[in-house]
Amino acid sequence: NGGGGGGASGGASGGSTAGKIAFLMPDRASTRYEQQDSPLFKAKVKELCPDCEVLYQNADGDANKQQQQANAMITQGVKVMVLDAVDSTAAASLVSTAKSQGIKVVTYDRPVPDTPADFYVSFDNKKIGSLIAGDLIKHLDSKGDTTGGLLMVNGSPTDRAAQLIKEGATESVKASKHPVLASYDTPEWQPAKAQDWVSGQITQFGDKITGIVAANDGTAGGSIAALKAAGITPIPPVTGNDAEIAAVQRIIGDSQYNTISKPIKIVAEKAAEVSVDLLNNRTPSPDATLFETPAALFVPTVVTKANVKEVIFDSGIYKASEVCTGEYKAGCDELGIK
Amino acid sequence: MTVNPASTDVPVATDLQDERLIRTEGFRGAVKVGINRVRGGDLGVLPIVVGLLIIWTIFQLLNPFFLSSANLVNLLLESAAVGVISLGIVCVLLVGEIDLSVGSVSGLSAAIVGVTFVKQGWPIALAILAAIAVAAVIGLIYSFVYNKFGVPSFVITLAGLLGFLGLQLWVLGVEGTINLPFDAFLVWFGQQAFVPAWLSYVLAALGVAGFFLSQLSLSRQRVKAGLSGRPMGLVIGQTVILAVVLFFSFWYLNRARGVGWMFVFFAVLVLIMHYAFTRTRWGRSVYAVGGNREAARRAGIGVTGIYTSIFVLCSSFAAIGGILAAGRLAAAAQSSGTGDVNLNAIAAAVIGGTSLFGGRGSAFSALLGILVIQSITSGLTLLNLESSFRYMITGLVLLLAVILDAVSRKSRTSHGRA
Amino acid sequence: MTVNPASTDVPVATDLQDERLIRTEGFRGAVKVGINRVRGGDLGVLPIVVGLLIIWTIFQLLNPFFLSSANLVNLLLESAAVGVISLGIVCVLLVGEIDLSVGSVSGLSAAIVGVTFVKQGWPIALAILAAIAVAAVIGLIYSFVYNKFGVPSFVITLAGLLGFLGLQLWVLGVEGTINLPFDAFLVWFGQQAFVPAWLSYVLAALGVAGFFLSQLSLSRQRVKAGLSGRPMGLVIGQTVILAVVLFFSFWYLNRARGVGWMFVFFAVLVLIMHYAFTRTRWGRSVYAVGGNREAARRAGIGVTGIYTSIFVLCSSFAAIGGILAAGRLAAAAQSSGTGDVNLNAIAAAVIGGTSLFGGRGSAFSALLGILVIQSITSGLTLLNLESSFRYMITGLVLLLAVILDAVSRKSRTSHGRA
Amino acid sequence: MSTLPAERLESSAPVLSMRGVSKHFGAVAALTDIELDVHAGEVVALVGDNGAGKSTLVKILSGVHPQDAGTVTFDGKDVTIHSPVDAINLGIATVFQDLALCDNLTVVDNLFLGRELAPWRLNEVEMEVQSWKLLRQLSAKIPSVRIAVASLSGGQRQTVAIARSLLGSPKLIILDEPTAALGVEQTAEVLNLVERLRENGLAVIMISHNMQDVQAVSDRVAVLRLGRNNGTFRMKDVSTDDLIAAITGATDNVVTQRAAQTGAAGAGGKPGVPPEAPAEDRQPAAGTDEGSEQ
Amino acid sequence: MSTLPAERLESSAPVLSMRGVSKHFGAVAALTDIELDVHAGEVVALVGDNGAGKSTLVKILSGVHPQDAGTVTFDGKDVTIHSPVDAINLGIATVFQDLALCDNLTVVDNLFLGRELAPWRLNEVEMEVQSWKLLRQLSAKIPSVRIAVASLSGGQRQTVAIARSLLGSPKLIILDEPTAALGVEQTAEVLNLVERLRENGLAVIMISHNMQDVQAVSDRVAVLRLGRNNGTFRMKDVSTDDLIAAITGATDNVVTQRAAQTGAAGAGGKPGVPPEAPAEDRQPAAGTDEGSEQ
Ligand SMILES: Nc1ncnc2c1ncn2[C@@H]1O[C@H](COP(=O)(O)OP(=O)(O)OP(=O)(O)O)[C@@H](O)[C@H]1O
Ligand SMILES: Nc1ncnc2c1ncn2[C@@H]1O[C@H](COP(=O)(O)OP(=O)(O)OP(=O)(O)O)[C@@H](O)[C@H]1O
Ligand SMILES: [Mg+2]
Ligand SMILES: [Mg+2]
Repeated sequence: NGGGGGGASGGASGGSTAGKIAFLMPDRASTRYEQQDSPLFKAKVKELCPDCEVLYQNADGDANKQQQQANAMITQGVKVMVLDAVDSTAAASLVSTAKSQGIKVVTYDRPVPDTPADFYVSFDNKKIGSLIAGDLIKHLDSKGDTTGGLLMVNGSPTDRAAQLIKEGATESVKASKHPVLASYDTPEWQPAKAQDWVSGQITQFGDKITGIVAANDGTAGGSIAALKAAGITPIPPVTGNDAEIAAVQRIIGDSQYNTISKPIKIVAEKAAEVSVDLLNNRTPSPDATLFETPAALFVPTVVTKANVKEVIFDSGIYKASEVCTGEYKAGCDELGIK
Repeated sequence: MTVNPASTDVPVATDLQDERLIRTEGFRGAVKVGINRVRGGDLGVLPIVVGLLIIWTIFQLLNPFFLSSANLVNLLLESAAVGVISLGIVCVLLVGEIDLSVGSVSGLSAAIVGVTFVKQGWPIALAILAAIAVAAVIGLIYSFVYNKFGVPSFVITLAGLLGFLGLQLWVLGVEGTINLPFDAFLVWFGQQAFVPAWLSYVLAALGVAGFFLSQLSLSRQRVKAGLSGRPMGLVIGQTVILAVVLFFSFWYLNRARGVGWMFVFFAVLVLIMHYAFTRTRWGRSVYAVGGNREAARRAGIGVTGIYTSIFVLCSSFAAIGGILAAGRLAAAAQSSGTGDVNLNAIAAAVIGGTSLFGGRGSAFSALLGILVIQSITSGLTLLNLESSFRYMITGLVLLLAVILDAVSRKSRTSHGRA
Repeated sequence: MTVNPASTDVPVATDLQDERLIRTEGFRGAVKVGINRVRGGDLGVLPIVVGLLIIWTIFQLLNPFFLSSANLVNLLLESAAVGVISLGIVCVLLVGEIDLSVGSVSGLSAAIVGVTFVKQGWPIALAILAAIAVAAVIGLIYSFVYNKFGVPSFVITLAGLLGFLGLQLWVLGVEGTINLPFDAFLVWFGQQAFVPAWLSYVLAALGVAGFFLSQLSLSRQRVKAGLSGRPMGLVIGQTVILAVVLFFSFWYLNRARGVGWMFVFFAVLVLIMHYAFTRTRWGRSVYAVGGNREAARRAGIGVTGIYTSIFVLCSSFAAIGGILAAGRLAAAAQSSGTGDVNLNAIAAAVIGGTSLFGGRGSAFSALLGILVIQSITSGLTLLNLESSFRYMITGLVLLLAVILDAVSRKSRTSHGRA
Repeated sequence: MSTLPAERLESSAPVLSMRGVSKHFGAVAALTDIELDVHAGEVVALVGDNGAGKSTLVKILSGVHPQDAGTVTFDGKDVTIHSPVDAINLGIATVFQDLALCDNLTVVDNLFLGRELAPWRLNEVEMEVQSWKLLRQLSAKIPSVRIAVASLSGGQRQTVAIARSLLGSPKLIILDEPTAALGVEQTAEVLNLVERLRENGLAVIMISHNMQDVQAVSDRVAVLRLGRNNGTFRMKDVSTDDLIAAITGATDNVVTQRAAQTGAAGAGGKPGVPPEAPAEDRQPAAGTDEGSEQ
Repeated sequence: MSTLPAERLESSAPVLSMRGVSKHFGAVAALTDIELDVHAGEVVALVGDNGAGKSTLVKILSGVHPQDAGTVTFDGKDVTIHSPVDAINLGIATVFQDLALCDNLTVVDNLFLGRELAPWRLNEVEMEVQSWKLLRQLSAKIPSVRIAVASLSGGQRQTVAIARSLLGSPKLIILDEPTAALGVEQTAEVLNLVERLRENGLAVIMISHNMQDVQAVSDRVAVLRLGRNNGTFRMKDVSTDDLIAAITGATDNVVTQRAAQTGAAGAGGKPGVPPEAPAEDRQPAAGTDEGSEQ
């Protein structure tokens, strides 16, 4: 624990292996950051650099809080900052502040377009939006279900990432022949809000609803609860995103159509490698350049009932014992998940 | 000003003997009193009911689905969970305090039910009891800190808001969201349980008969004691109105799925609290403490006991509301109870007419307030607006609904402080 | 109880003639009064300062970076924006009202500055003025609705919270976030502008000298008018304490980047409001309206004018706070002003000792309260905890910090209502 | 007792004159068709039973409540008093029965509320000096003027409220039961004060339930009963018993009964309400009475 | 006037006895070393200037404030009265000067507050009937008992507060300026009531600034001055002037000046404070007085 009170300028040079790495995550709208990203990242760093310390922070979806956390990290003398920005536009100032103090910045999960960082590791949210919607549309087309239209349950209106997902999904939907019946920005990603809204749309559109594009697994859960409460059978396909356990269970239980599994293990470990490289003044090798930033981009996988075993269980993201509880036991058995 | 000729020869009731009273007896008198009250602004819940009707009319004009049976059925179901929480808020507001942590406590109880019932496999009843017990203990802690140290409840419950949100996250663990099985009682109760049509009419009949008989017996008792009775015409009139409203509502809702048991549960809680507030010594003490704490203390009321009961009640209602919400969502999530649950619960109580400064309000304000809020939400849901307009219009409609109420209140104050 | 022998031959000051007064004169008397006040619980802001010191000590023990100059510099900068908003909240709380919409209004002003300055290319000063003007108009609307219809401010500003959030989203348009250029004055002010060391000492010296001279002249005036003066020893003592605190703080902060101009700006606003509250007729009227609205009205105070000025001030401070926050973040975003800005601003005022029920509080409570809140946040950030624990500990520390204050307050009330 | 002959004053135009003023609160008619005249340099006592409507009348005059009907003429002009500010601007100063002090403010703050010296840089020293002067004048027993009025005793609060009303330069001072909570010494000072006010040519309306005080200082007495005028009397023409009869609406009432009983029990030397010969010159109704004076 | 001889009563053990009671608020010593005894069937008047500490004494007895020092003996037992509940349980009923009513509740609600009939299913009818009975007994002029006390006049509120104290079955009734806001009729009723209470063997402490009222009903008078005992007198032995001298601390005071002046002005037939021969049997201090009695 070096780094006196005077800040961390100039700490990056010198080639010492030990150092502090800040790992700044944006929110709790999905559980992945605490459930997956943070432990995986920490484990990999520990493996690569046993003396390194990872300082984890979650900004609870508040850009100002993230700025405070970043400042606190700088005060503590971190040398590398892995940043998953709450607001990818506003984070420009964070990146440049950190860089001006000689701290290496790895943007993670969400890019910061306005200011080039030292490295970018991730997939982009817009792509995710178009993937889930595209998959849904393919499914509907294959069923020949073209009479009705879609509902779009987007993320929080005050969340930049949600807007990106919305843009991607809207593009996919626009390109298809499925009309959008109604679209809703769910305040603070609240499942209960999504539920209330979908309930309202059900009274309005009834069985005209052929599918729902929900921006994450939470809002998907709310939408499904609304469909079930309205007694609609079979329920129209609902998309999701994040591959939370609850969503995987719903996919197995046939109530959610798809979700997105991001290769978080791979991404987190890649981020860890890049961070340790940067800490040691090595230049990590990019596979692409995005927003003037060297980048490693990964493609997330859409998970449906057809590939859930393979993507989620065979690759070890979750264990069957975590998911196949109670009522989901039968579904798991059917799919051969053990 | 006019003396009813029928009453001149019979002895004047004890409570009507003062010369300055503008005399009113019989049905016509009652109507006159009614008009006087309207002009004087003493309208009780009428303005907010009128506000609600206006909101409904406007949204119905904008979207014909709004007043469809199916949508109203949803509206009622969606009101229940936050409504129950709001009932707890009414309790704390009546003693002039506040509870900012109802959202977190509701989320925590949802989490406890989720973990104990789904993960640990406890029976659902036990899980619910455990969650409510935890909430009651939270209420006890609040009241202890409040009574012992005199910390303003705003700050105590702000600490609680943060602390119990943390506890909720911790209880849920890394998984974040726990699905409740769709065949669980709770989920059924929140989504599928509707009062059968015949039962709803039986209930309505019982309610109407109960109202009529209690009014009648009260009136008889008063006359026997030498006080003025309630004019028979008025009692019958009110009964008829109640009957029409109840039967029509049930009939209309029964055209779709009917009245959800969850809403009935909420309504019953409101009635119980109304009874407790108005017909028990405890309720009287609550109003006294809220109106003038020192006077209540000097009257020998155990003020700390009242605060304790109120905080425990509020937290318990928050827990019940949280559990209902979990049932309705069929999940306990990290986001349960966050967002605008707090604000909506408090706003419902205030919009319904409960004062933030204590001593004024009623259990019905939770019911009416949440109906106003949910109606606005539901109406805008059907309009399919962009977020920015949705927010702006929500604010505007809310303001208009309440201005109506406030104007009548204001005219009341200008006619005297009462 | 003991009479100072020195004072027996000189005529007793007009304000000390009552036989029942426990006599106190000179420095020893003042110390005795001080001890009496401590025992009687009349400690002003002392308990919350002590609470702050305890929080600092604990966090310093847990993480040695906490009290580092660099962290304190950040702490102060981070306090400024919400602190300014909280100053507005102090205003509304003093008249017994509330403003729930400060977050939205701050976000809206940030959006207006963002759009006019960055997109439309207005000069920054004009953009800022426009944003504040819009906020002032919002305050005017609030006060109009409040004065005209008597709608509780809770509901008006709840409507505003929603409505102006919508407006903010609408102003920002689809893009959502607008970055302010790094070389803009506002961003420089929020991130890079620090008081040069020499200037900070000059300012400190001026402050200390001003304090001493004003105390001295007040004391002289009082003695000349036949009242008791402030004992010279006490004045000197207080001046020395002030000087030590100021110079030490500046010296310590100057070891890192120094005191941010943004914090100085906030502190100056606090001082101005303190003056306005305590030394002007307007301020006196504000306290009167908050303490007893009807009595104030009967004393001929233009009550509606006071409310108007207060609502306009509160909204304007919210706008200034929002603009500062935008400068600090170097962006105006859809999420600006959302989240816990509202709650933190209100909590800061209340924790600093301003009553939610009107008539009691001071401008300094915004400063002290926000320092408490930011210290807890900053301390926990350094501890690198999981969200769940972070929330739980925040709640706990907050409660403990306030219990200290409340205990001393409680002992005051038990010694008399004042 | 008074040095100015009441007759001369009454012939001049009244400072204040109310005609047909009514006010009701919900179902209670608090005031019905009230008439009242007050001249400069005259002390008019307003008496009446509890709930007779005295304070309501005062509140109408001081702009707290608007009247429902009737006209108020002040200084010869028809006025409508919408708010306390209007009343203050007209020159009406009022001591309210419920005192209307701000509990959270100090004694000095309350005294100068709304008329602080030097509005942009309050002159606290001068205000404190003046406060002490005012309070001493009323024999107030207030230990410190820098404590919140919440911590004052009932009489101390009342003294503060009375002192407040003297600060402006009113033409009409209305005192609603000013001596109710005052000690004997302070009561005497207030009665002295009322006499001084009259000598300075101010009009004074004083409400009191204490017949001794009323008789000691007032020139005329107006009686209210259940919200209606029940006679106006010249002080020198009327006996205590007559007044009490007008207030209670009966010559045989519990007060006279007590007086008789006390006299009969022969507890010598204890002055109850002194029994007097019933005076027959009681003037029946306000309207005719006022008419005859003008 | 009273049917029970005061002497006999005073020889029995007192119901209430205070010794060395002190209380200070911040820098103000409100009470210093107070002694007071009250016997059953005795009416003790507590008089004193404004701010003398009378209400503070009452608040100590009724559990509102704890005393700082001294002992209170009730019914022969040393008691510590921590809270109003304690006082009520001991059998002490108090009418506070500031009335302590809940403004938001109706008259009936306030009367029965804390002792409602049928706690789980309030018997509103019976409570209303009893309320009317109580209020009629006090000649209250309250139009309706179903309106909030906020809308009552000052005297009406005071009547409600007095009626409240009669509802339990207390042993000691403390009345802090009960007649301050009352009309003549209501005052007479309250004085009658006090006499009835004495006849029923209750102990009564009555605070008043009205010397007539004090002399009409009390057996003994205790004088407080600036927070200290300033003598206890048997009523029959003391003159008004003596009492006023004890209250104000001077035989030559503004009250006697006014009385003299009024007398000199020759406004015949108007009873000011009746001048009486100064009685020489004034007992100097409470301690010795009480000692000699036991
Ligand atoms: N704000 C109000 N709302 C309703 N009724 C009121 C209000 N103010 C007064 N009243 C009623 O009007 C009547 C007259 O009240 P007012 O206060 O004028 O009496 P008062 O003559 O001053 O009596 P007191 O001698 O007791 O002070 C009372 O019956 C009272 O109940
Ligand atoms: N809560 C309190 N806080 C501070 N000082 C108080 C408090 N209560 C009373 N005092 C002070 O104690 C003194 C005695 O007050 P108290 O109310 O007992 O007087 P009192 O004899 O009842 O006077 P009055 O005849 O005016 O009612 C007063 O100087 C008053 O300022
Ligand atoms: Mg009155
Ligand atoms: Mg008193």
